[in-house]
Parts: sequence; C-alpha cells; structure tokens
Amino acid sequence: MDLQFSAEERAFQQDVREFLASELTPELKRAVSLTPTVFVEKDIADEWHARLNRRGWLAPLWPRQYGGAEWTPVQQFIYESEAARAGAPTTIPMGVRMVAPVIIRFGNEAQKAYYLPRILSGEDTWCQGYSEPGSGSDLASLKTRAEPDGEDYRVTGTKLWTTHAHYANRIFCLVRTSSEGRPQAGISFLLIDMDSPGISVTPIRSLSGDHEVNQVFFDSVRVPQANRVGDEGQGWTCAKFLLEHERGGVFSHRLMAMVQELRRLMVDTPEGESALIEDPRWRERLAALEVRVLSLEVTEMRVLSRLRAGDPPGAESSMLKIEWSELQQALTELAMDIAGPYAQFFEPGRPLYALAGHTLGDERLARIPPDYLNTRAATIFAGTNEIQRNIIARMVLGA
Amino acid sequence: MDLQFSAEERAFQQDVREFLASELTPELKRAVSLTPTVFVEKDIADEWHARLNRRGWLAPLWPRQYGGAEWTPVQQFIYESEAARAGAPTTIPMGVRMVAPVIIRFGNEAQKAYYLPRILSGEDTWCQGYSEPGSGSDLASLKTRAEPDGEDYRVTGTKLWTTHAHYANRIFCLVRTSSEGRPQAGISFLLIDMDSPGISVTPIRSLSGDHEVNQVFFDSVRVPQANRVGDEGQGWTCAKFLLEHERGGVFSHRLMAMVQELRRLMVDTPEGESALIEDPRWRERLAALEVRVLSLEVTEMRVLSRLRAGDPPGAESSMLKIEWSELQQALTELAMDIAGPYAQFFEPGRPLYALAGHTLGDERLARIPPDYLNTRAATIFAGTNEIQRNIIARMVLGA
Amino acid sequence: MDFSLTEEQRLLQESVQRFVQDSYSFEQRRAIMAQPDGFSRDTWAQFAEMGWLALPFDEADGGLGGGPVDTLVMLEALGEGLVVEPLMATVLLAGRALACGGDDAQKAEWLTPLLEGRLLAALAAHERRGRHAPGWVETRAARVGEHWRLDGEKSAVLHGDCADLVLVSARTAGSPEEPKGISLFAVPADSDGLSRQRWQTIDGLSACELTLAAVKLPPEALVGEQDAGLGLIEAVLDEAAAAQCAEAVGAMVALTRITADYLRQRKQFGQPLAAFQVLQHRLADMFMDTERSRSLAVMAALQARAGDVVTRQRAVSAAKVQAGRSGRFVGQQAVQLHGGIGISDELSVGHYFKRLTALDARLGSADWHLARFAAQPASG
Amino acid sequence: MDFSLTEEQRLLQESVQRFVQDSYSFEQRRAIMAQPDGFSRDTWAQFAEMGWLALPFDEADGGLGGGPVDTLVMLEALGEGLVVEPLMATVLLAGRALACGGDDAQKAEWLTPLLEGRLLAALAAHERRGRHAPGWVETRAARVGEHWRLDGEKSAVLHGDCADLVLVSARTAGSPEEPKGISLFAVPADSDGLSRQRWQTIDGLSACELTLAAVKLPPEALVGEQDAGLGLIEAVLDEAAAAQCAEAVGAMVALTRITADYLRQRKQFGQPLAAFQVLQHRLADMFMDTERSRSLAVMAALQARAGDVVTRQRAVSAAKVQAGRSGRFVGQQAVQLHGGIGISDELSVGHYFKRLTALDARLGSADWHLARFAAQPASG
Repeated sequence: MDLQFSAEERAFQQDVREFLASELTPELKRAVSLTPTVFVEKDIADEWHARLNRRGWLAPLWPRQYGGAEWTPVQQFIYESEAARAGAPTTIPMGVRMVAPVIIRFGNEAQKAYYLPRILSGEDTWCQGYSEPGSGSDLASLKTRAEPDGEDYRVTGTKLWTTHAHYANRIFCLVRTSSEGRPQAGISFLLIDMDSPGISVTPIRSLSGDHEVNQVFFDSVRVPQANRVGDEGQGWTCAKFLLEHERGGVFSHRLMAMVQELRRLMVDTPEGESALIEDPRWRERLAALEVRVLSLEVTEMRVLSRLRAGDPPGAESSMLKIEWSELQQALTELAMDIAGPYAQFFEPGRPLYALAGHTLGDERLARIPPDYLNTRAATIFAGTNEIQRNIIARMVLGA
Repeated sequence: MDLQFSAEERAFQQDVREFLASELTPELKRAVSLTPTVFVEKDIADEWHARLNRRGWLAPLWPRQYGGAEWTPVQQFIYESEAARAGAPTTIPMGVRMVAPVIIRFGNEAQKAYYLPRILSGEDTWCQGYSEPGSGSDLASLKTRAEPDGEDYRVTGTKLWTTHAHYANRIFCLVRTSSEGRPQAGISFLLIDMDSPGISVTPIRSLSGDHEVNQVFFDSVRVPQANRVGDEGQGWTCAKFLLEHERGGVFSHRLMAMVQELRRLMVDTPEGESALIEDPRWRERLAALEVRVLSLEVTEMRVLSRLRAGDPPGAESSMLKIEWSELQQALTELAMDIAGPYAQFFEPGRPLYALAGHTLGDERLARIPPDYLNTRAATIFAGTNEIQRNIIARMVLGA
Repeated sequence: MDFSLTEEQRLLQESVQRFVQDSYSFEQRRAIMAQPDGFSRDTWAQFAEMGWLALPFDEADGGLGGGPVDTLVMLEALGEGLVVEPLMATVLLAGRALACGGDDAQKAEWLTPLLEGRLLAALAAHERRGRHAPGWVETRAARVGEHWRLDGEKSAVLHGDCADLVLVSARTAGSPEEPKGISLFAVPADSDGLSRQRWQTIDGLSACELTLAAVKLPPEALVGEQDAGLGLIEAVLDEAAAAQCAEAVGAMVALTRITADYLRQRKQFGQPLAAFQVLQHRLADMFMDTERSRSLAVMAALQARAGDVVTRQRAVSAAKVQAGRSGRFVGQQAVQLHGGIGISDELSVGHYFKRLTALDARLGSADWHLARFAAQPASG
Repeated sequence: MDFSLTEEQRLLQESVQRFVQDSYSFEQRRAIMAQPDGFSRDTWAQFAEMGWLALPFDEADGGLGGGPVDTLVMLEALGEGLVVEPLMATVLLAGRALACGGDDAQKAEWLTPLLEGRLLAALAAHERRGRHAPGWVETRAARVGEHWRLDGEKSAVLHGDCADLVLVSARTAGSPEEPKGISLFAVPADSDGLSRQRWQTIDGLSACELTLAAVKLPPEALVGEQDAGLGLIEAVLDEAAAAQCAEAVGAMVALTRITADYLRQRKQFGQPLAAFQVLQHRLADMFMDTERSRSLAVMAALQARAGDVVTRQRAVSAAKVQAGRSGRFVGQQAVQLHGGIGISDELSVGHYFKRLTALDARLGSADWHLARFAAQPASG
C-alpha cells in the first residue's frame, strides 16, 4: 500500500493545475460558489465544456478514437481532486457520461458518427428520460410506450424529474415497446429530438424555488426507429450498463471543498467579540464531518484501486452513493446552523451569481438555504438510499 | 392544563417524603447506587419490601380488600418521583405487579386467599416463565407443554431469561395445553412451585458477569391443575391483560436521577486543573439528554392523565418503552465517556455494595461499565424496540 | 395535575381548525402569499374579529385574558395551516412587549389599535454579532436634551418590513455584552433616519435589516424601565418561543399525517410503501419526535409566565431544543418518504418542511437554546 | 497510489488468520483467560517464534523491518481472535518506545529480550487528571546525585501489572500541563518504591494503577532526550493507536459476519430475521461503519510514521474517532440483533462488543481524538 503518485501521474497533476490556473476564470469560480442546484446553469456549463473540450478533456473516459481522453482511474482521481480544490464547475453528465457511453457500447456506426461529435462541440444538449410519475424506485414499471408506425415509433407518455429538459435539444428515453414477459424485457432505449411535434415541457420548481427539473410530455411523438440504440427490448440492458459504468466515483473532493468553505464561513461569522471558529463546539462539529469525508476519500481510492485491478466494486458503489449524499446533507445542515437567524433567508432571484447587490452583505448567505433544501434530493435520486441499503444488505447476507 | 397537585396530593407527597426519610437507610441507598443490574439483589429487595409493606404501600395498585393501597395515577407519579429522587430501591415486580394482578383478575378465591398474602409478607418470591429459546419476540410460538395427568399436569420444556429464578420459590408460566387452532388459543397460565421435582435452574451470566437471569428446565414436572389461573386456553388473555395493566408507567424520575448522578460525576471528574462540568461540551451532552428526560416526564404525565380519564393510552405505551430504554442506554453511554480510560475497568466481585475497598478510589466507577453493558438489554426485553416501532407504525398508519 | 383542555380551549381549538380548513387550504394560502404584502389584510381583519389578536392579553388592556396554554391551542391549530400573517411579530412579540412593559398611555396609543388589527408591529431585539442572543446590543440610545437619539443596526427583524411600529432594543449604558444597560424603545416606522431592507423568508414570511441613523424619539418612546430592558425582552421572547413550539407541533402533526396517507396510497414494487418496514419505523420515529416536542411545548406553555426566571428559561429552552431537533427530523423524513415529489414546490410537504426549518432559525436555534439550558443551574 | 497488499503481507495475513482459526477459537480463548496471568505464556512464546513480536522493528534492532501497514495486517487478523496477550503493551507501546528512544545499550538490555518473548513491558504515559492526554504529567523525576528519583502516580497502565519493565513518563521540568519538561524512564518492575494495583479490563486484559514512591533509578534509566520525551511518547502512542484501529476493524468484520449468519438462521414469526427490512438496513449500516473505519485505519497506517507531526496526528485521530464511533455502533447493534443471547456471556458477540468498548477507552477515546483533530490547523 502506498499513497504516492507515479512520476507520470505527478506530471499529469501538474498539467491539470496549469489548465485550471489558466482556464478557470474568477467569474466561473464565483458562479460555482453561488450555485445552489445540482448542476451549474447552461451558460456556465457551456463555457466550461468548451474549455475542457479545447484541452481534449471533456470526455475523460471515452475511447480516444471518438475524441476521449482514456484517463486511468488515478488520473480521474487527480483531476477531480484538483478541480474540486480549485472550485471548477462539474461537467453536466447527461451527454458526456450518460448517453455517450451507451451509444459507444450499443449504438451503430451512424449513431456514433452523428451524436458523439455534437456532444463534444456543445451543439447537442441532452437530458435523460427515465423516471415517470408512477415509477420512482421501481423503474421497470415505466409506462411510456413506443408503438411502431411504419419506420417510426409513436411515443406517448410522460417523464418526470427531467433535469435540464428546458435547455436540452435531445432526450434519451427508456420506453416500453412491449408489454409481454418480464417488465424489464419490453423496454427500449430511444434518442429523441426535443423539437419533435407532440413534446411539451413543464417546469417543476423545487421547494427552494429553483428550476432544474421538468416533466416532459409525449403526445404521439414520431421518432424514427433508426433512433433506437441497440435492439428492441435491449433498453434495460443499456440502463444497467450505464449504472455499472458509473460505479466508483470521486465525490470526496467536492465534499472536502465544502468543509473548507464552511471553515471559512465560521472564520467570517462573528459571535460577540469572537468568531464561530474560535469555539471548540463549532470546530468539532465540522471536524466530525471532515473525518467522515476523509474516510470516504480513502474508500473511493480503495474502490478505484480495485476497479483498476479489474475487480468489480461490489456493494461499495452503493456505499459511495449513501456516503456522498448523506455527508452533503450533513454539511448543508451545518451551514444552516452557521447561518443562524439567516438560515430563514430566501433570495428569490436566479441565478444567484447574476444578482447585483446582496441584502445581507455576504452573498454566500444567499446560497445556504436553497442549498440545504435542494440537497434533500440527494438521498432520493439515483436510487434512494433505502434502495442502496437493500442492495448492501443483500450483499452482506450473501443472498 | 396545570401542573399543580391538589391539597390531598400535596399531603400524600409529604407522607412519602417522611416515609423515605425514615425508612430509606444509607445502606439501602448505597446498595441502589452500586447496583448495575435491572433489579436489586434479594436481600436489599426483601428489606425494602418489608418496610413498604409495613406502611401498606407494597402493592399500590391492588384493591384494598387484598391489602393494596389503591393509589391514583397521580399518587403513583408522586411516589415514583420522590423514591427516585431519594434513591430508593424499586420493588421487584414479578410478584406484586405481575402475577398478583393476574390472580386478582382471573384467579379463584382459593388462589387469591393463598397467594396474595404470601407476596405481601415476602414468604413467596416469584419469577416469570414466558420466553423460551425458540420464541423471542414471537411469544405465541412457545413450546413448553402441560399434559393432563389425572388431577395434575405434567410440564415439560424450558424457559429462558428467567429473572431471579435462583431466588424464587414460585414461577408463573405460560404453557401449551393444546396445539389445536391458533397458537395463542392453546396457552394456559400455571403457578408452579420451584421445589417441584423435575425443575432445575441454570444460571445465565450476562456479559458484565452479573447473574440476574436463568434458564429453567421442566422435566415432566407435576403441577396440580388447581394451580391453573383461569380456564384452560386462557393463558394468552392473562398475558395480554398483564401487558395492558402495565401500560403507562413512570420511568422518567429514575432517568432524571441518573442525570443528576452524571452531573455529580462530572463535577468530581478532574481534567487537568479543571473538572468536566466546567466544559460546555460535557454540559451540553448531558443537557441534550436531560431535555429528552424532561420530555418523557411530561409524556408520562399526559398518559397518566389520559388513563385517569379512562381513555386507553394507545401507542404511547410503546413510545414510553422506547424512550425509557433508549435514554437509559444513552445515559450509561455518557457515563462511559465520563469514566474515560476507566470505562475499560472491570470489577468482578458481586454485589458491588458488599465489596470493601475499591481499586480506583471512587467506587462509582465500578458500576459504570457493567451498567453500560447490562443496559443493552433494555431495548431487547419487554418487547424489542423494533416490535414497539412496528406497533406505533401500525397505529399511525391506522392499520 | 391535569392535561386536558377547558371547554373554552376546546372551542378555540375547533374554531381555529375550522378556519384553517375553510379559509387556509394550500391553494388559498398560495393566493394569499401572492398579495402585495405577502399576506392577506383581510385575513388579518378576520383574526382581529375572531379575537385571536386579543387572546393573550389582560382584559384590562382590552384583551381576552388568555394565558400561554390558550396561545398553545391557537398556535398548534394555526401551525397546520402554515399561516403567513404577522401574528408572531405583531401580537406575541411586539404586543406582549407593550403589554408587559408599556404604561397606560403607551398601551392606549399602540396596544389598543394593535389588538383591533389596525396596527402592525415588530420587535427588533437582535443584532448580527449577537446571533440568537438578545443580550448583545451595540445599537446605542443617547439622551439629546429631552429626546432620545438611536443609532445602530438590528438584524432579521421578523415582519419589521411591514410594521407600523418597531420596538427596538438599544443600549443606554454599558458595553455590548452586558445584561444591564439595555432599554426598549417604540419607534414609528416612518421616523426619519429609520431605513429597512426587506427580505423574504423561506417559509413565506418577510423580515428586514433595520438601520437607525440619528433617529430622534420623544421621551415617551421608552418602553419599560431604562437600562433594565433585557429582562422584559427575554420574558417576551420566551413566551413567544413557547408559542412557536406549539406552532411547530402543529406542522409536525400535519406532516406525519400527510406522510402516513402517502405511504398508504403510493405503490412501488407491487405493494404500498406502507408495507416496507423501514418506512414504517421512520414514520414511527416521526410520530415519536412529534410527541416529544408536544410534551415540551406543553411544559413551556405551562411555565411561559413563571415567576422564576430559571424555571421559565429551562422549560422554554428545553421545548425549543426539542422543537428544533424534532422539526428537522420530521421535516426531512417527510420529504424523504415522499421521494421526488417531496422536493417539488407543488406539494404542501415541502412547505411544512420549510416552515419547520425557518422556525428553528427564529427566536433562538436548538443549538443556542441547548447552550442556554446547559448553562443553567441544575434542577431538583 | 496502491491499496493492495504485498505478497509478504498476504502471507502474514494468512498465517495470523490460520493461527486464530486453529489456536484461538472462542473456547480456546476461555481456557487461555483462565490461566493465572489471564493470558498464555505458551501463546506468547508462539508469537515470538512466528516473529510477530519482532515485526515492527528495524532489522538493525533485531526486528523484521515491518512498517505500520504490516502491523495493520497482523492486528486486523488478531482482532478477529480477541487475543488477550500483551502485544499492544509490550511490543507496540513499550517496544516501540525503546526502539525509537533507546540507545544501543538500552536496546541490548531490554529490546532484545522483548523481541524474543523473554521480557514483558508496559508504557505508563497517562495520569488520572490528564485522562487521555499524555501531555499532563504530575509525576516528578528529580536528580539525586547521579541518580533519578521518581515520585507520583500513573493511571490505567495497560498490562503494567505483569510487565517486567515499565516505561514511565515523568516531569523533569515545568508544570503539569507543559509540553516541555517531560522525560521517559525505564523502570524495572521490581524497583523499590514501585507498587502496582492490578485490575481487570472488561475485555479480558489487565492493567494497573502504578505508584512510584521515591523510586531510585540509575542515570541509564533515561530513555531518549531529557525534557523532550513528549514528542517520542506521542509518536509511539499514535503508531500504537493506528494499530489498535486495525484491531477494531478485525473485531467489526467478525461481528458483522456473525450477525449476518445469525439473521439468516434465526426464525421469528415464521421467517428468518434476515427477511425483516429494518434488520437488513441495520446490517448494511454495520457493514458501512466497518468500511468507514477500515478506510481510516488504512490511512492511519500509511501516515503512522509520517515525518510531519500534523499529518500523522490528523490521520491517527481521524481513524481513532471513526474506530470509536463505528465500534460502538457495530458492537451495540450486533448485540441488539442477537436479542437476549447477545447479552449473555456464552456467545462471542458480547465479547467482541466488550473488546470494541474497551478499545475506545484506550489510547484516547473518540471524544478526545475529535478534539485533537479539531484543534489542528486545516488541511489542503
């Protein structure tokens, strides 16, 4: 066991640092620090994607032949660590990390040739159509159906919680092409143009007043069968592949950046003649979370290390999801306590980084309440933490 | 709503205080403060029972005709409050509070005339034979069987976790007299002489080294059918009656006495030039538990108030069990942290109050670790807290 | 010892519950919040008509002579409605301060119209560096001839933005942290030199940062005794905090019921969510946390006007700690058990969650009250 | 960056696991504990023979040149066996102190027989008023001519009762809380004026309260630099604490496995306990808490000999906090999920629980390490 990077890895780390120093503008950093939603807004994302793309780093895991960077797990770890420390935006995953791997793995050459470059160039913005009103954790019960109509399908139904559907020009969907057999068996994976007649998007405002997700309605939308990825009925396989593909993950650095941010906030928050940071009770509350974040960092490294050795990560990927989401919630909760009476403050304007002048002087306070409120979603989306614990228990019980 | 006692209640409170002042000897108080088990040892219990009995208070809830005191709920509350504050022993419930109410409700005149006076006088010491190795939370699955043999039964089987079986001369048992129909329907309630041939008692030492519970074996033990309480098959009804009879309860005062004890311990525990009580972190840990105990105190009063009004307590009785057990665990856990390095200390001698000279100077430290270890049982016995939460959920869901 | 309601209290409870049911549904509330003030002046007039504004005041002052238990009954029922009217600021903070500290002339001038619904008021007792503690006062009040001159900044003044009158704590002697030397002043909102920066709260109320720059006040602006205002302010804050705990209980009761309904109805994997034991236990814990909070809210109400300050502070702080902790847990779990839709603005669940979150930030957080409780001498 | 074991480490792991399986079953352990010392001298000789006593020492000192990761591997495997031999006291505390602080003569006299299993030793670094902090030293060492004279009391000295040699921290300058002025002395257990009050620990080890009354020592008794002993002591305690975290992980792994087995086998209400979702989730939480602890135990091992003190202390304190918290949770839940029999002395469950409980009380509790961690300057 050792923690050292190889000479090559150290050189890569240096490259990343130089890239961030030159490309991460103060405006981008500020926008990130004032973003209370899961993802940054489209204007920020587009700018960052373009900068990453110019460096060849927008698609770190794609094969080189499609314009990817083919990073090793350690390179990913290094990039994520440096980017988090520097306060860079995260990339929006729906294109690069979600639909693209499915197209690369299951798509035909025409699909690859058409869609992949458009993701890199930013011409296409994707959203994901999985969840439906009746199917939360039980995804296989989805009802949106695609019925053959000549060379096309007619798609009817609705998708819920569709992040950035209001920005996207394309959506990838799981749809039901058959109701025979096991529910999983009748699902197909479709790529749909958001401009298609019959699609409408209704915003869903979160309890913080943010607009990040939507409901998408499909009313007999005509979709060429050529836009199906893989065979008919292979949709569940695509979805599962994507899930496995996402295993592992590097969340701890962003959490550690939150720890540091809270520490600064405690330094800057006066109480009487002193500041919160001077009080061991506040310091220990933060320290208790920092310990957990450090633990997660090592767990992530252990999982990456195992992935690199070709071993499957096992129930640890469920554990990473639980850790990341619950720690994020605990950190935003501590932020609320630091904010004190201003934890009740609500700034309705969006995006926060575009507002001029802040009621409370310290603009950071405007982010804290919506951040806390929105972060409640972390234990719900991407498989509720209840589902994740079911998975872990099954593994521990050897069932 | 008001918190005031009536003039009569205040007079009763005065009586209780006088009784405690005269009858609670320093030796009894010390024995209580050095008891790490659920119940005090038999010598202490016997002495205290005798003193209570002389005052007519050993059986606060029995009808007067049998020698009971017929206290109101408020009187119970007052007695428990004063007794806890003074550090008096609790009474051992198996006779007075468990078998006696069943005999009074379901027994015949001969049984009442014989058994009740012997409980008051201390001639009889009872233990309870409910649990079995195969039936933990699922009591109705019990297997100990009583087969008719002339005017007698032949009882064969085994009972587990039998508190004070090593002291008792009598045991009341749930036994299976029929395997027809629902499992509950074939259960009868028997009173058995512990001297009967075929009974043997094996001690079960707890992980703290204490001997409080036992396994009792019945090998074709002859028990007169006249010792059955109620009809054959009415055992489950008796057991349920007892459960309901025990509803409500006054635990908070003992917990508040523990809070005060921990406060004293923090005053007496030095850290450097200071003492733990000077440190806001320690004070707030205790305060957080004290708040919960205060809450429980009011919840108990609300339940008592409702019982007095003739309303059923509902799911609150499950809540009282959960609160009491989890708070007791939290308090013993805090005691361990106060003990610091001495949380690992193990004093093997028993009873602690009989030991002369203490290795660590402060004899209280000898109680802390076994107390912590034994208290783990609190969330298991009398219906696990998991079962209690099932009951509460059922009520909340209206199912 | 008795925990039952009087007949009058039961009637009050029913009338508030009926009001919430008939006039304060989730949809009606949305419409109310869309009004210019963020609340409804009509509803406020209704409150006045029903006597709710006059409830906790002595009959001599034109009130109904109710005590904290009556307030508890009213606030718990209003808690289910998530009301946005300035009841806490006007009645329980400013109104009670005037009632406890004001002289007859002050009561006639301000309290009477307040009880009749004609005057909105607020209490500005906190400052930025003091956080939750009313004892930290940097704002200064200096004698200038006969008059007072106030300078300073007050923070997070609940409904201070729409108040006609703001009661402001200011230092007439001593340094910022000293308990002595604090006095309370009645400051008309239209005073020269008073400026307010309005902001919204996450639960649909409003507040303001208040700046006083050479605000000139007549001698009669002093409410209560000079230099001894902190005792009055703390008493008022404690009684209001007790009431707020009852409001929190109302919100928790509603959330637990709504969540139970949802678990019964929503199906996943072919069975209702209510069939999953983990969710059952979560619901049981929500119930218990609500009951814990209720018990201490009752205790706080019973001691909210206790003569002994330690008794009052212990009871109120215990209740506020529990309301904060329970409110957080119940709110978070209600959202979690609802899944995605729990996070949307569409359902009431998120709004109860936000109310409970905001309540903890007002009148002293759970942290702050725990520290105050722990600093008290031991009980019994 | 690599988290795999070397081939040698894998062999070490296997040999310790085999030993635990073959020679340290729960029943064998009972027999061992019944021996007069409370542990087995034969087992100790086996440890020596297998080289485990020499593992973490330089080859120049007669050791095997192992580092903290090797110790981690050994201790995690021994953690499953709940061993009662004085490995922590003799090897990781006293042995490492001699190795790091001793000169050649001292090593020859004490370290060599220690590695060969012929000398038991202990480290007396704590006092009653210092609780978990080795920096509080009231015991005084004064020069009397050439010699040293030690007076004072040391508390909770692990295996100090059976040690042939006790390394004692004493103050050669300054007041009790000063970091400077602490020195370490090698005190033979049969020294005049040394007395020991033996006591048992809840997990089957022993310890003592140590009194030094005018204990006279030769000049060569001073281990390491005079007045600068605290740095040495803290380094040794940190490395030992890292190892102890690995031992805790071993116990948690065993408990989680044993509990999973029990849930699969035990039936209630007609189905295995493993079918109840609440118990499944509890088990999942036990697994996660174990893994959290494992990750930080690994980090602590990797930094246990770090040159930078802050780096070392941060890593070790983080691990010890997590081991304490996780150990408590995993132990408590293992007992709870076993129900009644979890509390009896008959099953191993309760003994793992007691071991985990005792580990938190040794080498600094979770509380103490959290405070130390929080007092450190921030990382990156």
